[in-house]
Amino acid sequence: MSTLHTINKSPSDNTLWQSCLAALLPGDALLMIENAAYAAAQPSVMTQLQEYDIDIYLLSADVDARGLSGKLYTNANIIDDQQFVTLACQHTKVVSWF
Amino acid sequence: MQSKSILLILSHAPYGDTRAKEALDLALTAAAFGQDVSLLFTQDALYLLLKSQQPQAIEQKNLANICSALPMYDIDKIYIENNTSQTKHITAEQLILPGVFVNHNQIALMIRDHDVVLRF
Amino acid sequence: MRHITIADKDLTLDDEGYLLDLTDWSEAVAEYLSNEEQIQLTDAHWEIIHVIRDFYRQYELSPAMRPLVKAVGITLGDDKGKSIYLMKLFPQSPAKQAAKLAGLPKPTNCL
Amino acid sequence: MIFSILIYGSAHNSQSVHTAYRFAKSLLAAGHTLHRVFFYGESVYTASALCAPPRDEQDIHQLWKSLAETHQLDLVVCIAAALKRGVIDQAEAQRHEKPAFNTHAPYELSGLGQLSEAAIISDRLVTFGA
Repeated sequence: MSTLHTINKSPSDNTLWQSCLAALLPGDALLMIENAAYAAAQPSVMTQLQEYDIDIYLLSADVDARGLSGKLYTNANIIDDQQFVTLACQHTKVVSWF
Repeated sequence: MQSKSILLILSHAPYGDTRAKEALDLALTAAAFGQDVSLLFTQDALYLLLKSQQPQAIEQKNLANICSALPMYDIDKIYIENNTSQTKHITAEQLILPGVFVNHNQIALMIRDHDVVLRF
Repeated sequence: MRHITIADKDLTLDDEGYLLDLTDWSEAVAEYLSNEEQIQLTDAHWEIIHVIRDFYRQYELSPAMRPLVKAVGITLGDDKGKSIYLMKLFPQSPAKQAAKLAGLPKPTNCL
Repeated sequence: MIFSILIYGSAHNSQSVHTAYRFAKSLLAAGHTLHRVFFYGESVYTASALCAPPRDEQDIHQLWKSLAETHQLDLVVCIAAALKRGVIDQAEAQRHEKPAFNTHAPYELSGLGQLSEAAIISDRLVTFGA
């Protein structure tokens, strides 16, 4: 019983991020897609995320597109599209924050 | 047809864009198909429930009226994000429908406990 | 689209026979449309037509079957608030036919 | 595993329709089933065959069309959302007496009930939002 959350906006969308973070439960996973990839380049956001007992993922396509691969402040897992599908299978549902 | 529990989380205000209206359409359809639908009003979606809406001049349907039809579609599980109603200074008497006020913890558990969760 | 004249008034129906302009509705229009649907309007039909028009006024929606049954039950009593009762009056599809005769848009929450 | 995809993001003003496309390709490659793709909201513009992006830019209509044709996908476009935005097939154009139509197979206009059904049938319903 765990949820894969996806979020697709940069942390500048504060309301969206607060709602998403409030919904996380231990054992959930958070996949930051599209502009949410920018979160991984912001130390304050990543520090905040460390308080949650969750796994954090990024899509390599989004990271590369945005030129972020050398700028990541975290050991968030960078995965490919195939692994996105695997994650969706491993969790009982996928909830999208957009 | 088997049934799944569906939680629809609304987060957008009426009228400014079509997101709230399209989410309500989805709720009504799923309920008309016999699905077990729960609705959670968060953030600006709380404004959907304000009784005092009068959208005639902007030529839109009154979304409060449509919300008031939810019980007729057997959507009786209506939840309102506690924090939202406090920050917006909206009281239960100003709403077209009664709802159960829930906090962030309860929302996290609701997301866990439903089969399908869609957020608009 | 189809143009018809009822009581010296020109009206337009859409492809499926629903009234295009809701404000054109009158009881004479309902009589005309009921002929097209091969329904002989009785008091029992009129009761339902009034319930569905009230539903639309209140909620701005043409009801799907379940809410229609519920509304009929609330207004006219539990013995009439049953799909089997409505099916007898509007054999094709109660939600669609009653909406049509009442001058309302086709319910969107159908397939 | 049986997947369905709900796309709600704008066809031309968000990345989401393409992210959904990549997800669809990957799940098919992994041997899963894609029961249905449902286009709702602004994503219905994906179904317009009249989109003509510059030849060296992404053509999202064509990408989904090719994938659907290769894998026999069920691409359902919400009929209410589509018609009000002017995305219309031949049958609906006739019904509403419109002068032209702009969508056809593999895109198919149908009701929100198709999304409801997909939610029940599928093990996972994944949304790609605005």
